[in-house]
Amino acid sequence: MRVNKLNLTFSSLPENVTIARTLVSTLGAQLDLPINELEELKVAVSEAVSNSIIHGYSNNPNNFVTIEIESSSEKIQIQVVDHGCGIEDVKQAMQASFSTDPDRMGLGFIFMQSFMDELHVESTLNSGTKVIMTKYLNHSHPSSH
Amino acid sequence: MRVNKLNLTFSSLPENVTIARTLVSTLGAQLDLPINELEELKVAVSEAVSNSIIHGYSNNPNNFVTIEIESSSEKIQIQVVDHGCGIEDVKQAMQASFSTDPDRMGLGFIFMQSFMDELHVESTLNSGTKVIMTKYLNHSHPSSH
Amino acid sequence: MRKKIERQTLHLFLQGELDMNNANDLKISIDTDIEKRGVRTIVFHMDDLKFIDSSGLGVILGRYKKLAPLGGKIQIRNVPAHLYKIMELSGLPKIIEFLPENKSKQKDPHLKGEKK
Amino acid sequence: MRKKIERQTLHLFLQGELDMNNANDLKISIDTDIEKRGVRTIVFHMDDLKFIDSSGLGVILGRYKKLAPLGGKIQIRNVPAHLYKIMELSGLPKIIEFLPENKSKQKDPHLKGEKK
Ligand SMILES: Nc1ncnc2c1ncn2[C@@H]1O[C@H](COP(=O)(O)OP(=O)(O)O)[C@@H](O)[C@H]1O
Ligand SMILES: Nc1ncnc2c1ncn2[C@@H]1O[C@H](COP(=O)(O)OP(=O)(O)O)[C@@H](O)[C@H]1O
Repeated sequence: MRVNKLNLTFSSLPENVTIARTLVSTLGAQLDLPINELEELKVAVSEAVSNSIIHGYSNNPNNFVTIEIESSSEKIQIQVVDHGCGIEDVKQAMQASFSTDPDRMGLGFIFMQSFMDELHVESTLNSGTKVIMTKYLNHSHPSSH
Repeated sequence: MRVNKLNLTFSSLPENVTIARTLVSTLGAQLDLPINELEELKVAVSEAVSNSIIHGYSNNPNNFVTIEIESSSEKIQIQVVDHGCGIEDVKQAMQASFSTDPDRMGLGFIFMQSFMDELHVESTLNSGTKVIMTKYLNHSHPSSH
Repeated sequence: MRKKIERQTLHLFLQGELDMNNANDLKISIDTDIEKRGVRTIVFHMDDLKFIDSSGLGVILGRYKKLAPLGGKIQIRNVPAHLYKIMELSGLPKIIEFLPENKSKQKDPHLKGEKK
Repeated sequence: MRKKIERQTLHLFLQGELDMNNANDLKISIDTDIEKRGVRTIVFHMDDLKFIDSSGLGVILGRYKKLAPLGGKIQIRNVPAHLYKIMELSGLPKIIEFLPENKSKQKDPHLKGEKK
């Protein structure tokens, strides 16, 4: 299969977490991802986009989040980008149970890491955050189509 | 409801017609569009995106189509933009049964016009085509949620 | 998509979404059955069709045009309610026979025992 | 989402997707039942839950933390197979009781006649 590129930019509204998830899920189904991996991909995207809206933009709906996807028969790479507050200490932020919000679990990055094959986070204070996640497509899995 | 803006740019691959349709359908469901209007919205988007890929880019997959959506509680506006071959005579192109491809029905614009409340087409030869479609949300319809 | 050929009649049970993604495959498959297997009547069963656009409708019209000079014909059965309007707009009901299942069951005893 | 209160027990029948879109509404609704209606046991029925992420799981953990000092408790029932891994990773099974429907039916005769 040829390389497919998709780039979705959207208002930082909670309902767009659903839209981003549906987009990735539709693409994953086209790539014949097994149902379990499809669910995992959805969680990873949900966490990254939720973080951009909740942490990056403090739930202010007048900003924009971008999700950039590149897929081929070998892998699917997803970047989630915001131009929000940024992360002071990325290493610390990625630790289990670390959260700057007492009401949250601090597991977003743990889920992204567990459900994707690769995770990179680039962030600059007061400038924004980019999360790059890759999932390799394992063709020995039975098709879920 | 606040204004929501979404902008999806994607490779001119046939499978992305499904992706664009799913995006609009998910958004329409969030706006509580009745099921029939949701189906109509999907057809309109399918026609516009198919035209960009088939006619605008002659099915060459190395180009990009953009779908730009702005929605509120009052209306949903959708622009489908390509940088393809353009249309020589827009008025003629929009007539029922007119097609430059003998295998096609020439009904794409008719469907867009019938299923949306407004349709505008801007096109420049060798530069590209922009289709702007608007659907007003009729709140007297029973919710299909 | 399931299909069944009985003498010169091809039954096609359309499923899911029919658009530019899969319209061409359907066209090729039908044309092969017309040319190689002598099919002269095509029955499109639309019970499980979720979506169709002009790319999909074009395949049906194209097969009509191909069969007409051969003395063949096309039938469309069980269009789901949410597809009525696009069928109407397409103009196909003016040239192709549309049948609901009940009526077609009476007309065509072959289909009597058939299950969806 | 359907709910049912029996004495001090709140049964929540989660449906669809639980994420940042609706997590806060769920939190507020549960906290009202704890504060105004004296709920001390919450049973999350997950049979029809299609999706959950850390925003959704956070609501469950948060209610656990709120109920513990009041002597209350939480139960989770019928986690669908596709959610096993995220439940496991969340660590919730270490502090909250997870029950399959059969087991919970035996333990809780109130639910016997209940239909999904
Ligand atoms: N896009 C982002 N912008 C700013 N800060 C972020 C972003 N993503 C994550 N963070 C920071 O990293 C912390 C840990 O994130 P995460 O593991 O997802 O847990 P949680 O969302 O539950 O806090 C967050 O509490 C926040 O401080
Ligand atoms: N995006 C586009 N780029 C170039 N030409 C287009 C585009 N959209 C439509 N056209 C032209 O307009 C004609 C009519 O379009 P339409 O009504 O959708 O029918 P059909 O797609 O069946 O040909 C097409 O045959 C094509 O020549």
